Amino acid sequence: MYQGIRISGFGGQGVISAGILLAQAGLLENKNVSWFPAYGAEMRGGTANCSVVIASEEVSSPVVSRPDTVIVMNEPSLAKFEPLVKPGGLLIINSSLVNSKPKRTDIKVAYVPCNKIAEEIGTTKIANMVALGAYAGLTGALSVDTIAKALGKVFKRAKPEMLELNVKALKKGAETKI
Amino acid sequence: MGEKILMKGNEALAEGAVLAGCRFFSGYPITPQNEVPEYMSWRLPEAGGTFIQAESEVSAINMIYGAAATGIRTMTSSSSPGISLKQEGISYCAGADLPIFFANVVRGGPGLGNIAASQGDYNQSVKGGGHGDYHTIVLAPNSVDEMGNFPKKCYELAEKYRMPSMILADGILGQMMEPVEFKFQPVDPKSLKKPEWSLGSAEGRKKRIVRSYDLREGELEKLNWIRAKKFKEIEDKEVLFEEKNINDAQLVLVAYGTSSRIAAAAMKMARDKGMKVGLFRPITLWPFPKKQLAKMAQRVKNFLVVEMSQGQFVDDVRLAINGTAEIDLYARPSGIPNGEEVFAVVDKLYQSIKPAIAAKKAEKSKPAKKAKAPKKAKPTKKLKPVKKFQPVKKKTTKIKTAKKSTKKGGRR
Amino acid sequence: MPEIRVDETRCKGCELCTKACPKSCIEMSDTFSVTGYYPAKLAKTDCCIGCGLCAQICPDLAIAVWK
Amino acid sequence: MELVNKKPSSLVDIKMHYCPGCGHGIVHRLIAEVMDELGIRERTVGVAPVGCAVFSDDYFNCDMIQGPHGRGPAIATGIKRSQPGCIVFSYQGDGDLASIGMAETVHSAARSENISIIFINNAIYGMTGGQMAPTTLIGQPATTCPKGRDPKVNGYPIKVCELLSQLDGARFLERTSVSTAQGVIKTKKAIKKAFQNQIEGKGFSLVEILSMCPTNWGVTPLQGLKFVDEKMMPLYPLGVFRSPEQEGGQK
Repeated sequence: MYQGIRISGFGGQGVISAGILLAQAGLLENKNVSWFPAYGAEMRGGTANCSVVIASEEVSSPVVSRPDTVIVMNEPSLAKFEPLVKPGGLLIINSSLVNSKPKRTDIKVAYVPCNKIAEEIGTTKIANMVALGAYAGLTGALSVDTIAKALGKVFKRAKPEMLELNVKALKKGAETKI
Repeated sequence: MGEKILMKGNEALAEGAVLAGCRFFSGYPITPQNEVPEYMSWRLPEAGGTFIQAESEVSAINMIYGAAATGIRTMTSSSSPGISLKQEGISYCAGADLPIFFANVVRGGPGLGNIAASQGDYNQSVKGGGHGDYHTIVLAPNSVDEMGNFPKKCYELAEKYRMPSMILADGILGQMMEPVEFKFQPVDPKSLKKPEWSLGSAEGRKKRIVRSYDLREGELEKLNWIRAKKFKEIEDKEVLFEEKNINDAQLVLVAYGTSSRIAAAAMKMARDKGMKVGLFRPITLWPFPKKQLAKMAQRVKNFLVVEMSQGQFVDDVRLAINGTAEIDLYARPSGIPNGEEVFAVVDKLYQSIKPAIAAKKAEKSKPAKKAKAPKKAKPTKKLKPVKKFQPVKKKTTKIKTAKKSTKKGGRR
Repeated sequence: MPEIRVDETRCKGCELCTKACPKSCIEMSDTFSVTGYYPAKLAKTDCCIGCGLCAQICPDLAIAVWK
Repeated sequence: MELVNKKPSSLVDIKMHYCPGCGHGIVHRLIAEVMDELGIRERTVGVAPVGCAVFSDDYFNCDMIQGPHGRGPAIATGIKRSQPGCIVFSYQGDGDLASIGMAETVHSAARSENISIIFINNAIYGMTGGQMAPTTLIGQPATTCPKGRDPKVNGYPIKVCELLSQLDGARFLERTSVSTAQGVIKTKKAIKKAFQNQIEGKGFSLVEILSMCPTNWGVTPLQGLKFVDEKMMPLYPLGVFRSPEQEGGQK
């Protein structure tokens, strides 16, 4: 099993922490994992993205150049990352903020209104969790329960209510169908 | 011990140093190593140690010079431009035979360069670094786990030989998160014996001097000969390296640090296609695993060096192999290659050496028959003539300079 | 009547202009621009006196003052 | 109707990379306006620092050089002494100027180099991600003093204008702020004075500008304005600390 993932969006949309969460969840399932952020000026106000690898074998390169799955949370990310998805791979689009449609026909595309769903649950801050839930549901690479468990490890100082909202968002996202 | 924790490379490096007994850190912010001082700023006081954000790298390394002279385990870290600033002080520590430990989380250069990962500081690290006739022990981790476990090794080597030791990492190793398992018992600094040269209170003993000069006629040369002998001993005893799929390999990739991870990805793709490709990774860059490579070159006749610099590391490989095998270079000076592009080079190279491999096999089974060998082939054993190693071959050069626009921007 | 025109591609939604405006004419849009920020806008008619203080404090040269 | 505030031609008309509510953009515009008004764009050379404003070499529409961290005043000295007809300014942040570059700052002032230094004091390291600066306030948290600056551990903030005012070579020192529109207007006057002094050969000028860094302070841009006014100003009072007119005198 090998899953290379890229997550991209505006700084503040939680793409960096979503990536860490995936890696932590992978570790909880005794997988080999790595997480690598795009770091620097772009993380201040601009777009941010990170690479995550979850694999049963040793992780060789931590920089994912041909991701199996790409999650785009905003418009500019679609243009940047759509071309990278492996043929046959999965592209998850936050359709609340992304109006354009991907051009490629050799990949699977899931439209998830992450911000809208998150807002209905309580706060748009958890739009990233909806996307992660969709990822878990569509790929089966990780279970929502493990990601929920990882939440406590990654956000050590988060309030229980907030964690609960996160789990709700994950579960709602996992209902996504293509 | 035991538990696997998800950590950033820089944090693992800092925690590893603290667990190894470091109780003094001075540093200065520079991307991509900022997590080290940030982590130390709360972790060291918690462990009863001292953290100082110095006003500059020059100051930071001299704080280390002072603290290390008192015989405690210290650490400083920086990234390329900052390490350059520290070289004066590192040379002073080498001149004073002080065991210091520092880390360079390399970024693109020269100058301010950029903040992306690079291996451009290879020569600076393995050839001494500062002015004067000395070496630094250089360990090159290729995972967060090694980032966490190597500081202890660095302290032990530095103290055993009384000289600077360093970890040569890069922006990827510093910024990425992976599980780390600290595979040693935390070192209690109190359990470490104070060295016989350390400064402190001179009560009841003769005064001691820590200095890096000796102006007496002929004395410095004597001292440098003692160091030279020590360096020789280290080259004999302290070499570390890793091999993968070497036994049947016809082509061996040689890479260190992050490059070795990428080379491993390319190797895997090649193996999946049935190519006999192996990987050799020096872990100590100084001392360099010369003998191991030389020995391997008696059997393996093709090497491909992968490095994130213009061709610095390849020089050491060439020196080790000393003309007994062919060495190709795939270089990305301040660029980060991916497994696919390295595999493309491997594939091309492997196809080109295939006839030679086949011929060699044929020759082995029928030693009498002379194969369609190129002109200079010796009538006996080796079919493929041993050429003098050449600089970068055209075919690889082309690939290396293709595409890749490094994005402008980043923290400095 | 003076007015300000906000360049939505430059505005980063920092709101500094809303504080600088002596007449409190400026508010933030509730839809975000292509760059992902909620840009400033002249919210009230017959309000702007063209003093230009908003443009003084704007860090992004996003405000053009017309008189 | 007529456009009242034309963009200065001394600033390249591109989007700047600074975070929302950052003061750099304001000061960049002011320097450019001053260059326009004094008609010196074509003979000005600027020195870009290391830090967030490293990219200012892209933004100012005059000759620019970018040098090592903290060495701006030394680079400016080299340019000015070899090309005395040029107007030379060095643009620096607090880490660049008051930490690693303190020696260059003090000695260029001591030599009374005929240069203008624009010093942005936002009490934090921006580009590297919010570490403690030499101007970080007591109690103010930063990523290398997460519990707040403790004088016992981290020492006291450095007041650059006050410190330099002890030097005979420092001819013009003024501290201003860009946290209000009125402060911005005053800052422009100070920057203009610093450039005029240089044109008139009066020696070393430095303008210290209290500015916002909401991202690394962890506040909203509007709260950033408040932080400057309420937290920074009591420690860093605004005013003229030295001027060529009151030779040798102090505020």
